[in-house]
Amino acid sequence: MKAVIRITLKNGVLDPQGKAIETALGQLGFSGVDDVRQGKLVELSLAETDPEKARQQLTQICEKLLANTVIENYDIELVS
Amino acid sequence: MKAVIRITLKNGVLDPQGKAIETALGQLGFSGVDDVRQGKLVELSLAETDPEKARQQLTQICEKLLANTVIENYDIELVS
Amino acid sequence: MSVAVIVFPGSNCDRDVAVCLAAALGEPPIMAWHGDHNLPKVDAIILPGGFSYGDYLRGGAIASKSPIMGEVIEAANRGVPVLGICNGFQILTESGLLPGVLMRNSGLKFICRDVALEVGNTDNAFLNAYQRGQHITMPIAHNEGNYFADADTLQRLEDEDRIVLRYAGGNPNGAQLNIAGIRNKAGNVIGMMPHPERLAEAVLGGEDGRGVFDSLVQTLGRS
Amino acid sequence: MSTEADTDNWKAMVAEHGLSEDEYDLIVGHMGRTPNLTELGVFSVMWSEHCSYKSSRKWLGTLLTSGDCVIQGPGENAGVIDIGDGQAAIFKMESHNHPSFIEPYQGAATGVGGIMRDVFTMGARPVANMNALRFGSPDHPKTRHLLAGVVSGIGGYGNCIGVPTVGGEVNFDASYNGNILVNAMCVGLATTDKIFYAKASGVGSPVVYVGSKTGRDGIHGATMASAEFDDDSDEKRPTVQVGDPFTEKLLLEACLELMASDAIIAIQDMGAAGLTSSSVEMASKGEVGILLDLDHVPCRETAMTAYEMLLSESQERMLMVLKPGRESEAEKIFTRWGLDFAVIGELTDSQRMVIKHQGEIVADMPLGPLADGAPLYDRPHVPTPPRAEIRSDDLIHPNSIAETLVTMLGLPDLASRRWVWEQYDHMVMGDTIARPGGDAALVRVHGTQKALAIATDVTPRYCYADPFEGGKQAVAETWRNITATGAQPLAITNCLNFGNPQRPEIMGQFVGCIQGMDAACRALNYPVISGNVSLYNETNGKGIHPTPAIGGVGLIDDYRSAIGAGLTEEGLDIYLVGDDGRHLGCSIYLRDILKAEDLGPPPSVDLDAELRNGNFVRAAIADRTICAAHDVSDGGLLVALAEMIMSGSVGATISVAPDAPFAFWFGEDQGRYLIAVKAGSDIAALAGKAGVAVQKIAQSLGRELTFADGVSISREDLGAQHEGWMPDFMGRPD
Ligand SMILES: Nc1ncnc2c1ncn2[C@@H]1O[C@H](COP(=O)(O)OP(=O)(O)O)[C@@H](O)[C@H]1O
Ligand SMILES: [Mg+2]
Repeated sequence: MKAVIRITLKNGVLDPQGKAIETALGQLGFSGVDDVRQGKLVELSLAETDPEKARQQLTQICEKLLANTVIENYDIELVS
Repeated sequence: MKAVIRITLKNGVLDPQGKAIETALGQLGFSGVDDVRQGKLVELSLAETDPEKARQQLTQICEKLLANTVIENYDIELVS
Repeated sequence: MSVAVIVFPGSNCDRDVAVCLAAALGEPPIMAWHGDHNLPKVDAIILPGGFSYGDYLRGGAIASKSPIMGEVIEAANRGVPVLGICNGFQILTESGLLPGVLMRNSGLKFICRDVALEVGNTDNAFLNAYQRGQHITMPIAHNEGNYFADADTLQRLEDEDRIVLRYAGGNPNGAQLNIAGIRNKAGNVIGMMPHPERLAEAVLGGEDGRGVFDSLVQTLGRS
Repeated sequence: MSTEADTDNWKAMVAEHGLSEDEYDLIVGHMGRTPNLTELGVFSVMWSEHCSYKSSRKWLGTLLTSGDCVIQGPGENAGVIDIGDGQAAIFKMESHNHPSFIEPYQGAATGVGGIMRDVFTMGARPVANMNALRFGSPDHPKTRHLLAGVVSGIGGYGNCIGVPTVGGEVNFDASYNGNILVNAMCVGLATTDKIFYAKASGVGSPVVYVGSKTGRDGIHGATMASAEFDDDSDEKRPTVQVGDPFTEKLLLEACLELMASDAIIAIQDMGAAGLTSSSVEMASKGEVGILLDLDHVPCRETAMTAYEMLLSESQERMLMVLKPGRESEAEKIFTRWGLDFAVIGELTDSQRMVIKHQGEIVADMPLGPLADGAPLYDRPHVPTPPRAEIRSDDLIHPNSIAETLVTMLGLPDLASRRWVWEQYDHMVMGDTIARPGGDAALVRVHGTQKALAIATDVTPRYCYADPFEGGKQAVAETWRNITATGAQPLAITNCLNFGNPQRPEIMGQFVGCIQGMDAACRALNYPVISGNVSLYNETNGKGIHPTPAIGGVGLIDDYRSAIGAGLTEEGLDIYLVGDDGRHLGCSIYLRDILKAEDLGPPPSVDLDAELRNGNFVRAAIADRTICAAHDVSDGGLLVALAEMIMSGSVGATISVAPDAPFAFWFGEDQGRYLIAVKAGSDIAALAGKAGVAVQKIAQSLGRELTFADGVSISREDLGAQHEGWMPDFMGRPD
């Protein structure tokens, strides 16, 4: 079973990278780009085949390691 | 118009961060986790409302700045 | 004889390089601001280390798109010697002046320490004071120094004798072929992860880095 | 407050703001009416322990804060000392303990960012950072994670901004399991005629906001820093600030650029309690009033309330008062650096802080009471009971000194910190003469022959056993570390980390440490010029070891005469300077090798001998009699000798076979140094004249440490043990 996990900064948490990208895009002449936020993507395979159990395991993985839940949210997508 | 861009490492490019996550997960007792790859996620808003044009603009943005196409692939998703 | 040091927002070794250049050249270099569209006519260009644009997105990525880089690329194509140190090396790969990329260190940690290096091709403006095969020490200080390129590119770098510095006492960051520095095909553009400007004075722990600045003086003096 | 329920709600609100009922009544008295929520918020942060020092101020006032070199003592953003030639060193240390426990990377990073702003707000370019770190026991499940996060956060910020992190300390102890300590110090350089202060003046002068935009970051950080943790703290996870070192670098350059002109009247960074404390401090110091219109504050988020804007702790922001008419010149600079610039108010003559938002006055408070009206507490304190002496004869020692040494070199509190400082850029700026790993770091004053020597120290287990002696020792150890390089110690900063001051035994620790520090400062003519207090470092009623971290700064006129600790030459005579008192109490040997339950009293510091020995060593370094020197601290004499061997290139052969050898080699008596001198030097005669005890104990030789009985250990084996522990520990699975 494959999964994609998206880790994004919580609303209201400063995102210096997003800000820098936004400024750079402006300087490169791309207009109309706003609210740039940068996050992380983690793709992985699981031996687990039961979607319910897989989701449980992934939730634990996110809480324990992948996401810093003080400032980040995560979102789990099972892709196959 | 909002968009999400996923930037992932090309196949065959070594991913030390993915590997580190994999090792850490093993150490934390999560078994059966494999092929961990870490990528980037960029969310943004565009003033452009035409999906076709938006996609064109985003492709340019990715080629010019967001992705280093020597090692990275990108994937554009328009979400609204 | 005039040398430009390009200053990006977040460059932080610009002064250190300028100090070494001033000592070697006998006059201070021109400090050129990233936002400028016209670079004065200079005999050599140095892109210093640091965290241009905070190293956000990828080290060197945003800086490589700044206005002055158009001028740097043009000068490089005209044959002006260009040296990128650390973040400057990253900017050179991001701008396409040098092949490959500098990825996150394999140990996933910032590393600051002296490393042993072996000098390769010295037929260029920044290394001709050294001998091929010479072992020298210079400090590294980076998060992203893990040189990566596809197999063909690596083969080409080897075949064309374009590897100018290799790690010689253990590979600190996972770089392929122990690459610490490379040059372009023409030989006028050099990128290196180590910081020669940090070990160019005995009181700071060694003088092995001074050769880079002495090389430049010799070259410019000759031409 | 119409109904009883409203009254109860309001009472709860007051309590939630960390104010006692008495304090609240005082506020109402000052206001002459019930404050509104915004005003309550402003009062609560200004009157928090963090901003008002209400429990500590009485005792801080007793410290020695003046001296020949002092240009500015405590009370400004950072202290300032004169280092000659019209140059000044500006420095301070500050804690970021609570945020770092909750989010180690960002907590530590923003701690570094904050202390650097304190220094450059005074007109100094930061030239060196230090960090004093305490973590829980190595076995505690969180220790590794916290240590890894803190170290990469410190590096992440300092490396990016391009200021070298040149030293610090790391300790482990179970008392920090639930309350780690992250104390960051910054040292900057300025010219004495270009120092900027926070005192505002000139009614009508514009109040200007520069730097990053304001978001809802860390609202109530200041009150959080003054509260105890309980088991729920993990879950509460208050908003943590995220640092942006890139923006700080731009802010630094922009501020220094503007400071080169004479447009600034006063400047103050927005640290804890953000806009509130910066504006209150500037206006109250100048005894003027201030009017702010929040509609002009650059905001990152929409619909921010006045309460949120005033209390936000968003990072990388500064507040300035400019000379009228100089706004556009300043704006040009900040805009060029890509930073926000906004005139958000002006000085008035009202001695009040008046806040407008969306056309209405939302707060109107008297400045005097806000800044200085918090009640000063003379909290009850009881002294720590003295402990009985420990006698070496009563202990059962291991068999082999050599094997014990090897074990000790790999103990968590003695092992090399290379794993830590290799993650810090310690060479950027091109002036680091003595890198981390030695006694004090040496940083050249750019473009001169002078160098600053910087060290941080405290031995919390000593402070816990005897706060007075521990306080003395912390100050003396920095003095000693600086002296060992050849530099003259000049002044200190400090960061006083303690538990809950409302408990008399904790307050007793605080008082004892302060008194001990002060005794040492006076004896060594080594004043305190800045500092910070972090209280309530406790979890479930258990406090940390008292930890008054000291950051000392010294000066050497010619860096070429500075020396290191490493033995680099054969045939040198190695002398112990100071007495061989054999004090085992509170030693690492007793705690970690003998695993003694009762550690006894710490070594006491004889301040007269300290001064005599140190001055002797410094003078002998200056006249080039001494080739290498190292102070004797944690682990005792033999550990110090091993460190001289490991950091150099040759070994040593020991020439003494003392009685009570374990106490001789591992006792932690104070005021001592190991020095290496050329064979046949007249050091013994010189010492005799100066009334300093010296004794030859070894000679530099070969590649081993060899004992008098012929047993030897190679440099490689010593080094492997010393360097091995930390990478191994950090690489172990959780
Ligand atoms: N957190 C840290 N950051 C940087 N350097 C550190 C840190 N901890 C320890 N060091 C360095 O390691 C060396 C040994 O530290 P320590 O044992 O505390 O020294 P001392 O006993 O001389 O005070 C010193 O040079 C110190 O600066
Ligand atoms: Mg020391």
